[in-house]
Amino acid sequence: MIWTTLKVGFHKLGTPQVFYRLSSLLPPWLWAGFGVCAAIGVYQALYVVPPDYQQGDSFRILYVHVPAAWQAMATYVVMAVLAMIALVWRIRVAEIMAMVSAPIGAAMTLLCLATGSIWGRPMWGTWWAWDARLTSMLVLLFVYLGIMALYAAYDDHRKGARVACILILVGLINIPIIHFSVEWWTTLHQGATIRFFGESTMHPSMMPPLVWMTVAFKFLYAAALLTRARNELLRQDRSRNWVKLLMLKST
Amino acid sequence: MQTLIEAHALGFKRAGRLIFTPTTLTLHAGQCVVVSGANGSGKTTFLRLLAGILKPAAGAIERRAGVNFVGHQAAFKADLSCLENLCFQHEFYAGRDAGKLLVPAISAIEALSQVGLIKLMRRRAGHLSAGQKKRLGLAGLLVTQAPVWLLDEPYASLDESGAQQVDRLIDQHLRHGGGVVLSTHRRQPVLSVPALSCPIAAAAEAET
Amino acid sequence: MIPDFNYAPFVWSSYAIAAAIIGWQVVQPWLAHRALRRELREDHLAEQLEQANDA
Amino acid sequence: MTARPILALFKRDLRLAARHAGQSLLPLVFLFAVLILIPLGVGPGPNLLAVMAPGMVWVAALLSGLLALEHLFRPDLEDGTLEQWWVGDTSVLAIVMVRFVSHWLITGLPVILIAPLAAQMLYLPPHAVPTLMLSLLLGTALLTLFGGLVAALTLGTQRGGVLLAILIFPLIVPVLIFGAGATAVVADGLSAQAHLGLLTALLVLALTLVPLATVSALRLNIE
Repeated sequence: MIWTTLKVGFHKLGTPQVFYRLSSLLPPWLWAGFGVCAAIGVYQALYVVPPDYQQGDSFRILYVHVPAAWQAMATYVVMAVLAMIALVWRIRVAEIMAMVSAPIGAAMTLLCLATGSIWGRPMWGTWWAWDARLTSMLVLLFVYLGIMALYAAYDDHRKGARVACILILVGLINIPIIHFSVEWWTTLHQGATIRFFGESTMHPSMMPPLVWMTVAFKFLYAAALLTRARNELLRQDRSRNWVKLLMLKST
Repeated sequence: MQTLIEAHALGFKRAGRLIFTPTTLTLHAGQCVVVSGANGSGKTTFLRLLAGILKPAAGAIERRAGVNFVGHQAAFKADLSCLENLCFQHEFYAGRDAGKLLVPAISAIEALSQVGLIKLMRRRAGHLSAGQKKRLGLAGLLVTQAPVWLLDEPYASLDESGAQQVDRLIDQHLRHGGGVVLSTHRRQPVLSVPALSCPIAAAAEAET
Repeated sequence: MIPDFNYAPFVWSSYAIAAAIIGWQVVQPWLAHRALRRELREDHLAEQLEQANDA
Repeated sequence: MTARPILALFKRDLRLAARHAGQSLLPLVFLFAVLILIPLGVGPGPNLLAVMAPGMVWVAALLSGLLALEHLFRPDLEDGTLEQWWVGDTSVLAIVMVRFVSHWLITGLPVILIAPLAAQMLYLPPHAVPTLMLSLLLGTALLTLFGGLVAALTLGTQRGGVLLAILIFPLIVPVLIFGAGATAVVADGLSAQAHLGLLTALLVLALTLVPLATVSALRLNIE
């Protein structure tokens, strides 16, 4: 019984009007969640945590750089799952959500590259190094841009979305390959110092702001995803009556 | 009756050979001239010579008023919406100082509603059907104040109501003191003022 | 109130870039929504103009 | 001949470029693709890359410029707007100049603005970056002018792409030599007055002659 209600719910979620209501109700809470967590995280990162004995205060960039990196990769995974659903079950909402995730993922990747490059300047003496992690992150940015460009190139948004979803899946396979192929270079980038599972070499007192900021970025992604998806849905259905009634009524 | 265009023994050479016997045409205000001739006899080339797109290989032409040419393809950017295309058209020809019509140019939205394209205002010109593109070309004429209209196959891909609309617009233009030169195949213009004819004959073989 | 960090320019520029990029994620949907609403309203007016012409 | 038609054309070109941003940013993305491939191909060693940096940035900039030349006049020919340039008394020379300026702004300027980032990725010594940007300023303008002329010449052929690349090759060789030379010389600490001077002379020559030639080439090809 539960399975059937779940299945019906899953498919009902796909109808535009239902999704529209959902993507109108949730975002305010998600934006609020983001605001709270980010405020706490930034406060702790800048005011509470003592400076690092080696890096001084420049390590505080970690609280923006690392969550952005994690979010960039997490967004791609979520996008790939959405793309899979969109391709297999042809659910339009999944297509929209996948397409709308690309700009957010690209923004996170850009943020990661920018903050990493700024952090690298005092620490390694150079803005950029052809290092394994940096290069694969840069390639990830190009994959995101490619997906956005491919989707934008099609006038027929359903076909464009399907084509871009295939590119997403291709990218999903390609990214670990790139990561390991560039791994063999002498890597300047520090090893994985933050391991949730293994023993983390970071001082425990530095941990809380990172947790807050990571959660904040998750809220950010969810809120931005649903808000953008709602806009894209309205844009695609703008010639339909339900959109016209909605948009003109609530002036 | 003010003369708008005076073309004397106009000819054009392609690969060194005259395409049609040099033709003379004088267009006065309030006149509509139908350029007639077999397929491929050079009607379009003649119109493009009048418009100034092609340099005449023979004869001379004197334009005493602004000209507007609508070819087979309505000249619009496919990526811009109908409204944007018309606004550009108005802006681009607004700078023209050669003799203007007395009637002020109407706004883009006004022009679109006159040719029945108002609902497609926001749609990209590339997504229009052939008939709709032709109507957009006509709307382009309304938006500029060029006294002389040079229309190549204005009735092509238009249904009967569209063709009647073209006739109405031409009538209105003639009443405002404009002049029209058009080429057409089957559908002859039905106007209040009878249209004159300007035959285009194939070039005599001897002429090189 | 503003703590003085060593490497301050690097830290503050990083946070500024973060604020800018995250800010854009907040602002962009709002702008897009407003633009779409304006466009739909214009189309609505155009249709009314159309009915007025036909009537 | 008032300025209103020229402004209208300029605004339309920019609006069109914004409308399909993917296509207008293609040169920029291609530039980065080439710049990423070089270290992947050659190896990440900073000193090796520093030696190659001026030449590589310049070759990448010129090749990416070639991609955009196809969209200079061909779209206008295909949708019938090109012949409208001669209807009416707006001088076609002015229209062609506007098209060159808007094309340079869309494809050339971003390459110049992104050059410092590209130079940094190839470890170009920082003091050479201003010269790189200045030489690229002249180079991209020259590329737009020569490219425009060749695009107008090959307008009559169906797929001008290949022919365009071959025809423009001899025209961009001096631009590459002086441009990359200027940056390399400055990277070694010498002055690049000679290179930049010659490049500017070439630009002035092109600015006067190329638009005229382009107008007649266009008129030939719209028959």
